[in-house]
Amino acid sequence: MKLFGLILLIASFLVGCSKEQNFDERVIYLISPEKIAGFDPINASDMYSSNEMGKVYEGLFEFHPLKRPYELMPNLAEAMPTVGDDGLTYTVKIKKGVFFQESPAFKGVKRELKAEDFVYSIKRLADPKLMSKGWWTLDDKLVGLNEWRAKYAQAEATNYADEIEGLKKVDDYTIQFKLKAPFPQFLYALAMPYSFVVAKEVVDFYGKEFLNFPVGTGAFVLPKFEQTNRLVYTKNPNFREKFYPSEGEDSDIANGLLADAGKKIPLVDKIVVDIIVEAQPKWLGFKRAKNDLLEVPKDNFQEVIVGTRELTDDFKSKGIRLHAEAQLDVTFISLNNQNDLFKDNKKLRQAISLAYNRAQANKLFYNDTAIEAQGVIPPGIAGYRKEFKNPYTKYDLVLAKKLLKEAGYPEGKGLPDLVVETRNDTSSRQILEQFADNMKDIGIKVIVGQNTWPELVNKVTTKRNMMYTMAWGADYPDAENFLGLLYCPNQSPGSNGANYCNPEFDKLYKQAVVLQDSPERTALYEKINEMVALEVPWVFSFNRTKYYVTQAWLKNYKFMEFNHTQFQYLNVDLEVKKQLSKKF
Amino acid sequence: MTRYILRRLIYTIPVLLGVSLIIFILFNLVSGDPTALLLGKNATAKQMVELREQLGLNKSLWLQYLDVVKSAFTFDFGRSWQSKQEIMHMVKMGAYPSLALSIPAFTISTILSILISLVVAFYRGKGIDLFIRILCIAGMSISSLVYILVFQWYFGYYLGWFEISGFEQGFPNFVPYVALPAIIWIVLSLGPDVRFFRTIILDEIYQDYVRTARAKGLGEKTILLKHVLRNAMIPIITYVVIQIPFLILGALLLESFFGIPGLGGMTLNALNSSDFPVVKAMAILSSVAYILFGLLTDILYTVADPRVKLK
Amino acid sequence: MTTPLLSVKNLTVDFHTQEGVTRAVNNISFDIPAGKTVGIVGESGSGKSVTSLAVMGLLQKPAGKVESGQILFNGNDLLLNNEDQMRKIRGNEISMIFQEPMTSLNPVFKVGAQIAEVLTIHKNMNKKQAWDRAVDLMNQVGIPSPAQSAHKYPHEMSGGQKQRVMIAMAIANEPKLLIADEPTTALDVTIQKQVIELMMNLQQQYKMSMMFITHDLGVIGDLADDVVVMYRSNIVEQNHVKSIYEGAKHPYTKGLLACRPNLGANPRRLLTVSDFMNEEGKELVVPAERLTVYDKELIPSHQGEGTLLEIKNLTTNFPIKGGLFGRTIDHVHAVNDVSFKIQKGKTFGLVGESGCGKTTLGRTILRLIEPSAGNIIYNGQDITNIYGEELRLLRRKMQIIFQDPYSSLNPRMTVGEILAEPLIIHGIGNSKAARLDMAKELMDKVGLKVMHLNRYPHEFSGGQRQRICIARALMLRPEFVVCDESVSALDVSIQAQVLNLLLDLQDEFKLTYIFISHDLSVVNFISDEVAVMYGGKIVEMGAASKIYQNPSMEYTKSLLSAIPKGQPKHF
Amino acid sequence: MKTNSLWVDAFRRLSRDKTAMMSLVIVIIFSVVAILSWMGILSAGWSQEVGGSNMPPSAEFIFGTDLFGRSVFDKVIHGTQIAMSVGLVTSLIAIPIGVVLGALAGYFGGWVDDLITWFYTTFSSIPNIMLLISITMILGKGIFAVYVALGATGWGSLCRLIRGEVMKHKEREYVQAAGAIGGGHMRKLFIHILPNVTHLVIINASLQFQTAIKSEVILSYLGLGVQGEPSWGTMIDDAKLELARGVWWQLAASTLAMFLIVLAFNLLGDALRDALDPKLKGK
Repeated sequence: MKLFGLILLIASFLVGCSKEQNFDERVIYLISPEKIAGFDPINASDMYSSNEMGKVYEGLFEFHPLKRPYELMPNLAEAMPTVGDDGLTYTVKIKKGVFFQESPAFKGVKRELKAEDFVYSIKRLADPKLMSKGWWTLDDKLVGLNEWRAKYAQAEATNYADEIEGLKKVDDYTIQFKLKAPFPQFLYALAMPYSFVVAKEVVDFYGKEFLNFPVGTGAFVLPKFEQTNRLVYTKNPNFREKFYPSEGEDSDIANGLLADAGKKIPLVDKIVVDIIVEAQPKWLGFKRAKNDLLEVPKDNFQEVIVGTRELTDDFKSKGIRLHAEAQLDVTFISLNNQNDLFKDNKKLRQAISLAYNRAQANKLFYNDTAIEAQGVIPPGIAGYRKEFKNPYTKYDLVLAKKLLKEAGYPEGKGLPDLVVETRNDTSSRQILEQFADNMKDIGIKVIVGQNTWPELVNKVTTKRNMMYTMAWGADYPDAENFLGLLYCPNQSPGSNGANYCNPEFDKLYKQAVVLQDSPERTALYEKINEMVALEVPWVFSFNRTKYYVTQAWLKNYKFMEFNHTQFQYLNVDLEVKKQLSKKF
Repeated sequence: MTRYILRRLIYTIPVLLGVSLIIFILFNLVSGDPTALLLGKNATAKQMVELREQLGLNKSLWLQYLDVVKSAFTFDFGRSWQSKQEIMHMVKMGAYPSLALSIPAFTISTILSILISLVVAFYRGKGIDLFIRILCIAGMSISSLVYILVFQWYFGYYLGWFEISGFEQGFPNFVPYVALPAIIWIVLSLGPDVRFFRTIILDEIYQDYVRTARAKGLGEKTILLKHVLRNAMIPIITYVVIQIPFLILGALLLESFFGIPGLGGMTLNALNSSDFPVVKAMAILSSVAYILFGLLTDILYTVADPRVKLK
Repeated sequence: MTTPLLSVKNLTVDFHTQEGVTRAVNNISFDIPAGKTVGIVGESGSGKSVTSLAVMGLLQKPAGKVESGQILFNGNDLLLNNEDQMRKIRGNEISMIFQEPMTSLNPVFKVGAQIAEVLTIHKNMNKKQAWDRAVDLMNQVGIPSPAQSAHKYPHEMSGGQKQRVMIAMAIANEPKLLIADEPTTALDVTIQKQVIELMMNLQQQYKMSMMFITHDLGVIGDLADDVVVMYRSNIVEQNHVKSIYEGAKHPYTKGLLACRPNLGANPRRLLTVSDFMNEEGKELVVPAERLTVYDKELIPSHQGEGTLLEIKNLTTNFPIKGGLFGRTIDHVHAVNDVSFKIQKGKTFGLVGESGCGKTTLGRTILRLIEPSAGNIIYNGQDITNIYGEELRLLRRKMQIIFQDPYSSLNPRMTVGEILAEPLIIHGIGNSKAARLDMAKELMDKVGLKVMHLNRYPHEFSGGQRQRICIARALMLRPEFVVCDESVSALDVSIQAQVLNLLLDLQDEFKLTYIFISHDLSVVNFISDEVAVMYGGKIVEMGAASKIYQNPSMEYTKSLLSAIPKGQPKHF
Repeated sequence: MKTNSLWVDAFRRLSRDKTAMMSLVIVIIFSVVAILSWMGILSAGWSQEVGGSNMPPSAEFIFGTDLFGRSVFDKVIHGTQIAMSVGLVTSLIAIPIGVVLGALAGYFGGWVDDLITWFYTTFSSIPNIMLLISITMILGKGIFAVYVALGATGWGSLCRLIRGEVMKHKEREYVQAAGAIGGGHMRKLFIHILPNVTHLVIINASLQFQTAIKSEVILSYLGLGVQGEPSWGTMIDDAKLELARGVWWQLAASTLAMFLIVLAFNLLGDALRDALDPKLKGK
């Protein structure tokens, strides 16, 4: 009886607690599926913290929210930079009259953005004391920066007053970068959150607590990061004159994405971000209209989608829209190419690849929505050729067995058990269980090793692995970001975890990466990609597709791979929300 | 008494040394090199070397252990390697949701279990006693994970009665979020608690003084609620209080399933990302709590049992 | 004749357990007239306590069940009352005192509150009134400074005081009937006497009837009007106390009266129930020579043959820990500067009340507890500081028999294993069979059936277990045995048998005993020399007959005067 | 002459207890299944694809099939093998440690006691989950790590229990008597005292066994469990993703199997306590 009474009490309390909807304020409700560590741009290494930082901080350049393929446009920069004849000197003019958000660090003075703030911010990225996760973007790129970093590596404190030749303010509104060697991806690096601009006074004022007090120039304000599960951003009242773009792709007009063209942004009053890690609650929240944008959890796929592109009627009736986009990523099972088994045994690698039933995996784990990867470069990035079909990524057990025999292990005889390392979550385990199952068919025994993330990272960086699984997402839309994964000098502990070394590949790679974007470079990328694909340094798995659903009232959303600057353009249609809210 | 407390507090020293040692050894064996992880997917070898030095991982093991010991006694745990946040602040932030879940759940489940076991003891040997005993044992025989999965799916997802995940600061905002995990918590603890309390109470019921109380003409209910319960409180206090330090760590599984940003999740996260300063802090804080609550148990004894004198 | 206050008619009680049904009380009938005391006597398991619990309606449910009969209280059958009605009677019209004062009080409540509680339940008193009355009652039962003592918790009181609190609680509502279930058995002899006197006074004062349950006929004599003797669930005899003492009819009663040693002269071997009655309950004729009283001094085997053991200034301390790090800050002198000698072949009796240090002394002599100072000289050898092998060899000569026959045998070993173990330790006997033969021989000697060799201790009665303990002690053929309260836990009739056995063995094996006991009459019976211990010291020592007849110390006198005379005095 | 040791008595009492006997039968059945599975007689084909993906229970597959079309029934059988071995080996590790340390501490007291008390206080003051995770990480994943981790963290309470009991028994007269006849420390401790606390060990073992089985599930959820073969833990863990899709049979089957064996051990533990603990005799 008592227990029952208690339950009643709790239940009644819950009913009393459910919140009333407010239709006067323009609020966007978003989800972040991972915890946010802090708001220091130089540590914005993952997509989710980048997304949060992008609401408060800004950089010199940003990706155009509508144009595809992805195209950079000036943000805090006045225009795209002028590049010197040597191709090494970049001069950037910045906008005038841009102010930082209010902060006690400025002692009541309106603080204007100056060129030296960029110099300071990029020096922070290089500061050896701060150990930024983004240092690689400028490592060995700017003249004098590495030397400056090395100079203070052992010192007590870093001196920011030193002049650096490759990183100079010309005047208050002009910055000049000088590269050591041609680096065509440089502007991408400047568009990444790592080089978002911060103010020295704020950093000094808060010291180590700086990461909880974001003060940027961006469209939204978050006075203090409380490390809770909910972040509430409010519109920056002093935001500069920045307008919604008026050009895009052809389809954008039909999709209503240009309805707000030319309006001053931001278009909403508030953005609320809830941090929810588990899939089910997020999904339920979306179905109850508690959030406006969500990636469809794979387990709820059937509930939402008919075929591959069509929403179910239930969802359609609520005005919900589906955004299905191929991601710029590749998943693979890396083979340790320095392991004696795989090193000089291309046929073994090929046999394993051929025995992997990708169609089955696609069905079981990706609802048939992923694309079977043919090589290193994913679709959507120059260097990927749709026509190219890798002969070793088909499912062909006969050929696999034949190659295995030629590799010296007929029916797997003589081959030791292969251990494939992965993370310790359920999906990773299941994916590899299926892989192991496939390998059994040609007589190879595969053991699945589950690891915590640090363990896996250690096994990779110290080369103590036979195989491991990994997914690589693009940092910027350039094939260099992918091909580098197989470049010999990048081998572990670098990003070439497969420890693949192929002199011919390395030679071509070095040629390609210094070229500016051009048909010639694309051709070279294609050549490298297809060459290395046949070598099977990895078992290529998939290029995944992401499915997002948005509520009817969320306006101006278009899928973006590099979406940290996207949120300032979003809008909400309160009328629609009010009408539809009855349906939820 | 003061002397006893003082002595017990001094006893924390060897225990903390032991805890630091175990944690240090385990961690050194476990984690290997955390730098690759901390620097992200594009880390360079050089940067890893630099970071190792900065984190003090180049020092001799002995000096590294001394650092651990130092932080164990100063409670200065520094900053998390992962989030760079100050650890004591993280602990404070995590303690709120953890306690928001664990305190009500623990209190309710303890009181409820005592009530039920009193009822069961009153009807000992009768049908209801047998029924509840079997219910308890059956309840204990199902994995806690199954409860979480099924309750979350059925009450949260299928019926939609509760928030499935998340947390909001402040009462009563958090209530909808902690309600379901708290109910699961209560269901999970009722079985073992009732069983334990029942045994304790029955042990007391057969004592001589209960016979005296009956001979006085006291009613069975008075005997149970006054004489027996008061004596049974002594073992019950031990059982209950000793759980408290682990409450502070939160209910790890519940927190992770219900997205409650508590200390349990924080610890698990730290373990999963080799965030040694956080692991160290949590181990040391919880062992200090363990010792302090052990001391509290002893002090409560003297309140519950006049025979106990602390010397 | 008026109706008796309590009248038990044809009462039969059974216990239903998993093992089957046991009859605890078989068709008994007796009366307790108003204002009189009826003693119920019997050995443990005879059904006397069950009878009292049946009267109180406190039989353990659901096992204990009244099968038939009536319990008329003031003419009403208590067995027909429901629980509520019984509750109004309990503690009000009938109250009860239990054997164990240590556990019968609730340890977590103040004694004043526990007394007051019985008043608030039955007398509608408020807390204040009840408390005041409780203090008053405590004064009546002779608890010093009652107003302060009422605030004490049970553990802060001595055993005697606790029993007084129990009495205060029982008489609080001036009950018509007071049931006392062995109220003095757990108490020291001097306290025992005071408590009995108190109860007698209170009975007079409040004109209560009393049902006094005991295993010791000696206690009954002083206070009972009538006696009911119970044996194996039946009443075998009931009569006025005088008639019982002067002309017991049933052989069991005769045996009970005869088996208790008195302070004067005793037969050479004590008479036991089995002298009067065989297993089937048939009366036997006691041979005349068994009744002959003898004078110890004249028996040749008890002549001294030189000193076997000499104790010089022996002191045993127990440390008191304290301070921040649990250092020893002080000592309790459990044994304080004790010296004496024991002659070969003699029995040295050690008497004193609990806590006087006699047990510690016995164990120190055997080096089971380390002495703090002084010397133990055994057969001319100083054994105070020997260790290891030497000490182990000494164990063959010195043995001990403990008090509690239940806890001194390892419950997981058979009798054979228990008896063979000393031989194994000392490498005696070259085969298992040889050792078992030796065990069998001794089992026969101590009066155990040889075929019980493979039985476990729990399958034996208390007396038989004590025989096992004796046999174990004698397996190594020692010269010297410490009997530490070895008969105290036994019923009087069994006690007599074991005492006889010890004497028989002493004659046969030429043993020297230290006999430790709180029971002066037993010590008197068995010892040649007696030492009285008090507060860790020997206060008086000398030949048994001298001490008992002419005690010189006040303490010894009070001890002696406290012994129940075993004779009804008020008639 | 029929004689009854306390053990025989206890067993007789136990054999009269119907629930205890039922539990014992369940334990025996599970053990036999585990052994047969270990010998490869049962469930050898758990890894075979026998039907479609996620087929609900039917006459052909009484517990349905899993994501890969494997028979859930076979997986449950194989899981029985894992669970029973985890229970057994864990107990075999934890119980000797707990008994020996507890006995030494309780018997010798003094600095030995101080040291051992310090050791288990230190151990038990660190949250179990930290130790479990660390140990499994050190040993690498797999069933061996599960054994060691659960074994190494499971001895604390038994150690404390045995320590207390041995302390009590040390003062008993039968131990004094053993000393009086010349028995040394080892004889007193191992021949006299330990057999008298064995019943506690047996009761504790039945609890240890089922705790280990339950812990395996938690470890599997954390990805630290058995690798490469099905256990009840991994099956329940799978259900986390499957339940939303309406795939309930894998969860139900493994939960049912676990429920039966843990229930049996719980009931058996209770019955053993009643039968073996003399303190509760007659209650």
